[in-house]
Amino acid sequence: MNLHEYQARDILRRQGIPVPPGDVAETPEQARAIAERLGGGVVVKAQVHAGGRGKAGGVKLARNPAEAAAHAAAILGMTIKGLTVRKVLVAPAAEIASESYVGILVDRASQRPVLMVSAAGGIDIEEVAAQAPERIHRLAVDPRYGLLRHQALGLGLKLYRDVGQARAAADIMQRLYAAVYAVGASLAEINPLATTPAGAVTALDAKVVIDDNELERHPEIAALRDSGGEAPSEVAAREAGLTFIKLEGSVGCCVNGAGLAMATMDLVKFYGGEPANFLDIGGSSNPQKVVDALKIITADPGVRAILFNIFGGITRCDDVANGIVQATRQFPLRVPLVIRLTGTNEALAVQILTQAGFSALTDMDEAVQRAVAQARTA
Amino acid sequence: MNLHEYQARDILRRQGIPVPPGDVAETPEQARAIAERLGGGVVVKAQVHAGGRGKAGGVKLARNPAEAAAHAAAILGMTIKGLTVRKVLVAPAAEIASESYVGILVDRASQRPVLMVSAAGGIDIEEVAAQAPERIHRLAVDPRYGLLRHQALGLGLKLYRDVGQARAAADIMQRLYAAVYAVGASLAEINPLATTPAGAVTALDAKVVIDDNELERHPEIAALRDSGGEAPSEVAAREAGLTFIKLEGSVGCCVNGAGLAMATMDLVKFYGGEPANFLDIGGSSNPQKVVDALKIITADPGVRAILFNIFGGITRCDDVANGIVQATRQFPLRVPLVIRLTGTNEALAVQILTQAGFSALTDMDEAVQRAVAQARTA
Amino acid sequence: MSVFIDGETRLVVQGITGRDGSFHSRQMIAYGTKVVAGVTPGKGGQVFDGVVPVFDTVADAVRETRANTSVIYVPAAVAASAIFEAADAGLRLIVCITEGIPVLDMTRVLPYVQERGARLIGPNCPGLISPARSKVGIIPGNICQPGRTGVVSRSGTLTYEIVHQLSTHGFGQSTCIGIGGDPLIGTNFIHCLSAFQADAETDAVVMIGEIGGTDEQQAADYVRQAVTKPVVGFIAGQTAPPGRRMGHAGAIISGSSGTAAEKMAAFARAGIAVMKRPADVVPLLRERL
Amino acid sequence: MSVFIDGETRLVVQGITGRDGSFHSRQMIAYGTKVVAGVTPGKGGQVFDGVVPVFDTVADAVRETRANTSVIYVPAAVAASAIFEAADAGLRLIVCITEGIPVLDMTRVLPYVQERGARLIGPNCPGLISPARSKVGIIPGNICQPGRTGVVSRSGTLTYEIVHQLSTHGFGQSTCIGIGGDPLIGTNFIHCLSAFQADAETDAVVMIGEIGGTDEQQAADYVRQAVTKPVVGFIAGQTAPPGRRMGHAGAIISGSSGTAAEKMAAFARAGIAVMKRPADVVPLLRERL
Repeated sequence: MNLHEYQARDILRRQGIPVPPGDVAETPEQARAIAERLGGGVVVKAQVHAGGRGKAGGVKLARNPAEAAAHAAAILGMTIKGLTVRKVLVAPAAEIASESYVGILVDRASQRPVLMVSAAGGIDIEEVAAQAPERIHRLAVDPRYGLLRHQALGLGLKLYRDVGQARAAADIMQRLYAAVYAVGASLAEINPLATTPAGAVTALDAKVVIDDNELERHPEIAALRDSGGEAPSEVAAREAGLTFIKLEGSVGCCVNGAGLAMATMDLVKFYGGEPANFLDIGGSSNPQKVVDALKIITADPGVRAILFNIFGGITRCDDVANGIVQATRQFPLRVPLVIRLTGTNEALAVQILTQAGFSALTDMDEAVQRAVAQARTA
Repeated sequence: MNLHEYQARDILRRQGIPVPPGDVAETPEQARAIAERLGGGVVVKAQVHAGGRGKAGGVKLARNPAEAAAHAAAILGMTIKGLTVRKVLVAPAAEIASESYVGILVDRASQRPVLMVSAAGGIDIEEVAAQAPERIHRLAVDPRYGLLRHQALGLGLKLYRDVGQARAAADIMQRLYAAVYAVGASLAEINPLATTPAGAVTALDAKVVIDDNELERHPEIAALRDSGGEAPSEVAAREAGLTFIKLEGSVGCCVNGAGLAMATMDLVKFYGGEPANFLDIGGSSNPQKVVDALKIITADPGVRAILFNIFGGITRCDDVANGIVQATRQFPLRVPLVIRLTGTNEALAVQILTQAGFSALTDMDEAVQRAVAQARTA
Repeated sequence: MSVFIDGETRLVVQGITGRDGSFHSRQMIAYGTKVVAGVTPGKGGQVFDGVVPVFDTVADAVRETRANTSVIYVPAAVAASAIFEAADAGLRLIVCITEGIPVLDMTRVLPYVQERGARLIGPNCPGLISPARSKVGIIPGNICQPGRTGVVSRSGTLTYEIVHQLSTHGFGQSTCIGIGGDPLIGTNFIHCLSAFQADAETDAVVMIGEIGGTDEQQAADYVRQAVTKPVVGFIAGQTAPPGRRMGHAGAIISGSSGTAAEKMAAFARAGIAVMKRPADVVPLLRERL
Repeated sequence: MSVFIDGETRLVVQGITGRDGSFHSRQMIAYGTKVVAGVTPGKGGQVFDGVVPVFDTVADAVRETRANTSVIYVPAAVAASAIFEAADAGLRLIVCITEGIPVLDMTRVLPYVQERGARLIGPNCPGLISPARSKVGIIPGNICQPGRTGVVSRSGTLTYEIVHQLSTHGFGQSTCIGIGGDPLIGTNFIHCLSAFQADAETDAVVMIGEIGGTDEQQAADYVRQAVTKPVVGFIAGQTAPPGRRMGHAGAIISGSSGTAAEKMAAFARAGIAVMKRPADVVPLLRERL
């Protein structure tokens, strides 16, 4: 789960990391009030889960509260990469002496949280990694000991010659590491970690991504979810306990298991079609999930055919068959349906489907080919 | 540093451990007010750094606020093992269904914090250890991982058959472990860990000892020190940066280094004398420390002779000699002084002492024998 | 011989009285697995289905039944604790089926397991099966056949699909291992490839990967250096968009890394026969054997 | 040969620019110790006394100077961090002079050092000296003489007192080791006894213990089982009252355990000659050699 910048700043601040003041506004009036409180120039930043906010016109400098309100009015309601801006962060327009990067993510290869720092901050770290990898310093932290003081200081000295600033940065790194475990983050970044003209080290912009698996144990973090930033079909799928990703093709896919779902999409493409979505109904085979899945797929106007690909292991084929029948009683399917079922309770499933007027295939390739053909002719 | 029960309860409560209500009182009126607020019967407990409070009459049950005030009046000002009671804890007189013991201390052999639990709670755990050691369950916690959930639950199941109570106890153990590291405790005990008739598990009495070396990093804990519970000479020594322990003999000892100080005391005893104190002036050799040391030793009316035993390594003998001379100018020594000095700048020290009218020995045995003899004849 | 499990496997089921644990315990018992104990705190002393003694702790279960392997079906919130407990009790093999364990939990679990010399398979995996010998986990026994092909996969149902192809065309399996779809797992492709290479009863290996991470690339390097047996490989997720998690926590293309194309190319460079679709597995195996 | 340090010891001083660090660095250099580097964060690039290069980190110092041993003189609040850093930089021997490190810090430091295969001496110790070869720490060089007696002690000045007795009566020392007065230390009596037993240049060992803990009792067991060289022992604290910390954090009699009487009895049972007073060391050694 992605957090907005203002939410990430709050988390860092609670861990004792120096973050400039600032607050979030949902109206121009609120933006004006915050700017008045802060005094001086401010920056108004769109809070939206998309990169390239600046280029899209979602970040603007304001010299006074009136300008802040005007910028907020322009930015609020703006669409950036398909997402509507509903909140802006209003923060002081800080003078910056230098910009560094500090980030922590869980690294698959070392199986540890990895701290990355670079004196080349303020720009996309992926760009630095591509163009000047030697400017990124990495440390795989041993989670049994946490980020040790001397390790953080060693990295701090890569960022700053001044030992006081290096120590301040090291302290921020140790607090950022603590924050990762405290909130269950899979990524926590400060970019830029800025120095002010007076020499203070401060977290100017922050990004935190929460591991979805942590949300149950961190209800206060789960409450930060902003569904406004997601496709409505994906919100509906999550609420139904389905894993769904909207794509641009015409073959709606409904599969059990993530690996098989990807392989099904790949096979659609292999046979010349385009998948309309990734959809995993999961291991358990509740008929209601099938109903919800069909509801979400059929709501996509791009879908021209629907393909079920079920390999019954824990998932019982009869449950899936029952779900399909229930769904077609509740709402009309406006597109052809191709069903492939094999495995647990296959015979029973075929019987249920046949009685309801559907036919079922057992071979995955055959089913995919047929669905692709029907999507093309439909 | 020992904490009072009421201070230990506060620490546990802040870690989320269930602790019954209650508060500390310094006057009978305060005790009455607390009892009124709590309602029902209360227990009034002397807050003093001494065991056997109950036997000494320092713990009394009160049926109502008036009785609580009366008991507080009796206990406040009472002397238990030489210490004057200045505070009482007023807490509800809880009904108890069962009593267990939970304690954590740092174990030298395993070099780890060791969790000890016993279903035989409410009594001195040393007694249980002596009489029924099989009733104590121990776990050396790996500090790299902390106390793990399954480990705590395994011990919880040794205390309670009911899995809900075992889980509650396990949760308390994990929080107690966290408390140890949070406050820098060398010992943290809950005794008894009690169950109420309704089945709740609660920390009825607590003991926390802080590692003195942690006080610098935990000023909020250092502020809890109650110097009223210590001998005034030891408070004065601590403030002067000296390590001093008052004993009952007649030979006052002033030594550099803890091991040599103990060996000096032992040698006093070997030659038929009794040491009046342990005193280590430490490694650095500030003359002022010597002055402070002499002030503290001479304040002890039991002292009949003073023995300096200095082996100059880092400690410079001339610094010690200068300290002795300065001290004797500031206040009269009413008892004989035997000085043994050897090592760094020994010759210079002898010269300083000789000029001031003192003589100095170089052999430890000879010096101790002479000091013992002078204490006897003085 | 088979890989990781065999007839000597003595299994303790953590969470045996739960919904998933009880269902799959019955399946494993029916398949012939020696399920010697179950664990549910507070239910020690009960007997599951009149057959399997239940204990409060894994340590108790090991002491009383000499279990040497554990399978975990407890909820995600306590699954890390269950792995810690299994490792602490001295079990040599720990199979964690549970999905949804926070990855930060795994950063602490994995060194703990390694320090004790135990092997963890999973989490978020279907477990493993050595057909006709032992089954630990949830792989449906009826789709498997005893034989000489080793199967290792990050996936669940996709594995079943491919195993089904193998079984119906006469390619039985020595062992099928689902290593799990999470970013941090206890046993990776290389561990399994090394075991299959050493296993006298395995002639060839089918390796089923997916997008995300670089495990398949490293496995390909390993195959080139150390595996002499034929390897056939598949990568799921050729059509997956970057930056979106495709169900599995580990199946996510980050930037330009972890794509199916990159992995298939690494396979090809290492001499691994690359399937274009699951149905290719049998023809490619026939070619290589 | 000597124990733990010798002419090959290349020393980095952590805290070289501090009050104690600079004083003792000069003493060590004067004694002939190869002080190859110093570390003080923020002072990298300076040169101590025109002779010893100073670095910001121990890793830098090791890379540039091939230091293999560290001695630590930093304040107690950062001493644990200094030990972590030394171990992380790959040093094989770490000598921590600093007094007052919280014991809970040591619970985390000790496994870290052990995992890296390093040896920690101390904390809260005077260090060690191999007379005429190398001195690491604060033991006054002038009281020592080269020779064939090994000395190991929990104490500081008491050690000097006894070493002084040895030197003035012709018993030189192979190595004198102060292991420190804290409850948790990196190197204990047994480690030192084992090294002295293995050292061809050591003929006898003097062991100086004190009240608190059971290290001396365990060392006595070890002597009985594994030490063939004569051992002479002393225990300080016969007159110490129970429950009071006698200066050293580790010197405290808890309940009935850790008393001097108990330790002296363990020594006697193990065949260790027990001194009644420091002056006994020379006659007892003469008896045994």
